[in-house]
Amino acid sequence: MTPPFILEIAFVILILAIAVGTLVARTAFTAVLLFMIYGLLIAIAWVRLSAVDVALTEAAIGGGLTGMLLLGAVARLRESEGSGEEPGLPTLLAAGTFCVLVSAALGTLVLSRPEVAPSLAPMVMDNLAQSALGNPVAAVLFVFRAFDTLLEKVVLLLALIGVWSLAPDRAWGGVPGLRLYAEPSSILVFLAQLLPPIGIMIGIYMFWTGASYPGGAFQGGTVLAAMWLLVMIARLQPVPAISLRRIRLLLVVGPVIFVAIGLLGFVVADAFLAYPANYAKPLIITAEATLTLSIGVTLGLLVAGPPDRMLQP
Amino acid sequence: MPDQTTANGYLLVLAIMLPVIGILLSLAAGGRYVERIAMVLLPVGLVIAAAVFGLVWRDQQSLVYIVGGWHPPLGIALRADGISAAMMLTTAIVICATGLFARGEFGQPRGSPETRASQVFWILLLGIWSGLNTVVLGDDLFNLYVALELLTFAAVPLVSLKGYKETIKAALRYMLFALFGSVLYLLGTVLIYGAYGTLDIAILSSRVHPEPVAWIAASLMTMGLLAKTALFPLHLWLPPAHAGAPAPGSAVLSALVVKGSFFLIVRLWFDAMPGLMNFASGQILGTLGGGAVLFGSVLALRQQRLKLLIAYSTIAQIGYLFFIFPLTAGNEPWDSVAWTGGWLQLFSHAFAKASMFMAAGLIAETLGHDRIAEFGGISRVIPITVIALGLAGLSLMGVPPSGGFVAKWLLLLATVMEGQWWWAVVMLVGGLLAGGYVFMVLGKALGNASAPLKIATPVSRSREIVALTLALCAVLLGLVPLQPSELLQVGRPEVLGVIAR
Amino acid sequence: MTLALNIFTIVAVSAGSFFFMAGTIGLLRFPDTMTRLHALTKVDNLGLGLIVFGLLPQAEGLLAVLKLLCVWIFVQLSGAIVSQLVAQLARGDGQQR
Amino acid sequence: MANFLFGAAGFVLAMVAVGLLCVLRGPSDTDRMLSAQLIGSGGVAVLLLVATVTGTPSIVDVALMLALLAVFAAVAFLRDASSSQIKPPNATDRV
Amino acid sequence: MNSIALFAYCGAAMVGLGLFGLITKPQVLRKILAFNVLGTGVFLLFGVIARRGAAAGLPSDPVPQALVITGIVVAFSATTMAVVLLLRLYAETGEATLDSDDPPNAGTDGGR
Repeated sequence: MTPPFILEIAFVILILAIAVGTLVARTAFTAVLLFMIYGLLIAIAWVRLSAVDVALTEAAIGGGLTGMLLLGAVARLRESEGSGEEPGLPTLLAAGTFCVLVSAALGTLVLSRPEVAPSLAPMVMDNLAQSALGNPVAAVLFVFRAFDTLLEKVVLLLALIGVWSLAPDRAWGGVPGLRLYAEPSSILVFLAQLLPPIGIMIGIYMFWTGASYPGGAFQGGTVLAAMWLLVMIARLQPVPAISLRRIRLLLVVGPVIFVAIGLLGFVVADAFLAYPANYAKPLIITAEATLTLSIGVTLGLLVAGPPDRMLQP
Repeated sequence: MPDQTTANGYLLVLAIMLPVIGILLSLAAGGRYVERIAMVLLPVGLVIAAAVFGLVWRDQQSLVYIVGGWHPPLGIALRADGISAAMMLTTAIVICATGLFARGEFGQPRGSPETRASQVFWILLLGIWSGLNTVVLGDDLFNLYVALELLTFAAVPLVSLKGYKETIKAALRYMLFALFGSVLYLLGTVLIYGAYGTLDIAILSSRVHPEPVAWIAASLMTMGLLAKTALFPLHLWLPPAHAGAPAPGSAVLSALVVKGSFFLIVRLWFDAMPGLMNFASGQILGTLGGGAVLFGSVLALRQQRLKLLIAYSTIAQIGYLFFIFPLTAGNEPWDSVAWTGGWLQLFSHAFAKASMFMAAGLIAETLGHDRIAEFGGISRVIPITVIALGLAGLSLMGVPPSGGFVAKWLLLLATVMEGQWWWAVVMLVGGLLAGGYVFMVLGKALGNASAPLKIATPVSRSREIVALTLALCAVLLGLVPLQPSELLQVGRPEVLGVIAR
Repeated sequence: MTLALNIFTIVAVSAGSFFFMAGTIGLLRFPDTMTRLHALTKVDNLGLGLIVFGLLPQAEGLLAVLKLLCVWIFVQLSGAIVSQLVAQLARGDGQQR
Repeated sequence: MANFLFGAAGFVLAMVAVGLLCVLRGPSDTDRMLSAQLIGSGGVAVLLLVATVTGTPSIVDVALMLALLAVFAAVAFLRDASSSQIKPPNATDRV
Repeated sequence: MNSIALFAYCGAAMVGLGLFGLITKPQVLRKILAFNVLGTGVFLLFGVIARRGAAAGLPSDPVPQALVITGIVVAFSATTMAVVLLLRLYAETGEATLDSDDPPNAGTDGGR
């Protein structure tokens, strides 16, 4: 056993301890806080697994947006999470047995094929030059399996529609009930002025570097969403009504352009979502740039929640 | 030799992208345009589905499309075989009918500001359509996962569209069951990729062998999909969810959405892992189905409210579908009567159940409630609706002439041929119970009013006709010949008999 | 030269780690929120700061150096903000009125 | 050098584990938040060390992301802490 | 036992923990957290498979990585939707659990 490995054992134990803590913590607040730390450690775990693209995504989502969403939820539940009725001992035992069995099966199965692990990595690398991208993960997301990515954007928009659908009838088209600072202190205002320009630069950097190095539209969009939420809760920018035409256009511009480029493939590149050889890179960058924007707006509005009032404060 | 894109394969892409384009345009345009966009796209989608159905039938050959020109295992393929083509057409018909029916409920009057339900409903309807088309056409397990999520994210808000607290609770419970289901499905997908290095169903069918990893993956995925299909004993979420949605929503949820995950179970066991199907696994799935038939029917009999009764009947009718698994043993499962019978049950139930929920919605609008005991005299007021309810009920019971009859007859025949009489007993009891609850409703509806009926809201004749048309579709399915259908066998791999041995 | 830089790295990172320990112990042992806040800022300022400075000689290229500095600035910022706001909260007068 | 940096990463990680105890102990939510903040800084430090050891500059991007969003999470926490302890001036703002 | 195996066990244990929480915890918020623990467990297992498939000069198979990124997006969307449903339920009923099972009487006023 090498020292780094002992370190990793300790790290894994830490992760599992936090996972347990999340489930058994006494108050909802502690549980959520532990969950945020959990997200941070999972990001480190992805780094250890040499999946930096995933680490970036997990850091952006798990460390930032999920935390904000859940903290907001806890504040609204006002600690009256309710204890509920714990299920009886037989149920607990049955569920426990089931879960232990699943874990044991997974633990043995994932490692049961040590000879030659199947992998699509060689095939990705063979076709990487043709994909016009340098980052293999981005090539899978935007070229080889672009169809998944396109549908995933639709899932994101449908989730937003689902969130909006929970608005009261009278508030439809109104302003999301994002919790704001009642009266932002000067330091918060300072922060909300200073951070977004840097954040937006980082967001653009994430998307731009994503073509060749780890990063991409989703990671960039998440940063944009976080910055937007920051200026909103500091009251530097009003929370927009969801019926605003420009908001709606921002939401769909990325997916629309992606679909349009996909359909263009029918005409100029003999398949849906195929890119013509000489224009692949500019087309993908265009799609990614607009997607970054749309993802940012979608994620921001997802966290902002359903509209709950008509007039802006 | 990998599959190539076939002529007209582009239709498959259009079938999925058309609703997606509709969603994007609706979001951007808003207001009254949302309904109009749906009204334009629904017939176009129906034509596409009919074209795919016609091509598969004519050529007796699957349509395939390689997305982006990247062949599996690196890329994603779409494939329309016999069952997907039939499923696509059924979906398109039910969705279009639902669209026509819903105009009365979610139409946006000229000049009024946009309202929540009317905006959301049409977008969700398109979302469900796109999700279902992807589910039946997808040939990649992860692509199918995204499709399943698309379906869930469109279905859950439909449940809570009315915004009452009961429906919120039902939607939340549905959401949690659905998440449980999709995670288990994804877990199985992960194991499969780890063991076989691909997620493409066509490639998997020749790589998967009966071994622990395949068994565990298949069990996890099946369990997840069962939760989404609401098969007994994972059905708890369904009755409040389907009964609480607005009538057109219930129609789509009960007729189509639960079938999406069932379709994937069939894909999994017959297409992706054909070597795994054996007597024991078939018996287990069949037993759960049998439990659903008995349990759902008995509970349906005890309901006092029409929508809940129909929802419990859905649980029972889903149970029949699972008799496909024990009854199609042998080398060429799709050559058997049970294969055809099972699918006919799915299609006829889709039409009948959509029709019943619409009829229930119309009755509830007319009376202002849906308490069965107070239905007396309703047949004089809305006779067409009651006829639709009756015809659809006949199909559920399996009385000739109806699609339900042919389906159940073929399944019964299969029990005799396979010598598995126990399923026949369950089916007969289920049929009797279905007769019980259908006649309970019809008896009240055809009876006289104890007091003069108070009409809450008059309903339009055209909506009644939509419900009747769907019921007639269910009945007309009874005209198909009583033998294994050739269409439903299109695209079944011929080598499969060898592997299954 | 390399040796000197390496020694610098080792010294700075060790010192940074020490402040991490000091801060953590402070968080554990100090009696009230205000003093714990003090412990936290020590970690953010000195702990992470020293580690960042220790790693600077090992960074390759200007962009890498810039990114490292950015990380430090962000953590400084969040430390400062949290301190200010938490202090207001802990004093009990809440937001500025 | 690599072993030393690894050791430092391990040490900081151990401090993170101790910080976790502080999260569990509290006693007030603000104390818990402070501990979480400390853990955040620790995580960033670990990532920077690992990035240097393994010579993977893109890991610094992960640290950058975490640091940026840590500010964001802190603001979110204080928003909720302040609104639950202090009545807002006009209640109509947050329904 | 190596580092890959270690993370495989970690992922497997997280799946078990998450499943247990999702099934047994009565509070919806905890169920949502458990779902996320479960989800990250599944993703981590996929990451292990990707790492194990390192080839062609890549430290990790990029296909599972891309799928995990898509999965994280979907899981986040699911979390927001579940949280918003929970908050609405709480606003309507003051409950944040699902166990008090009043008989389903959805659509009390009929079909509309």
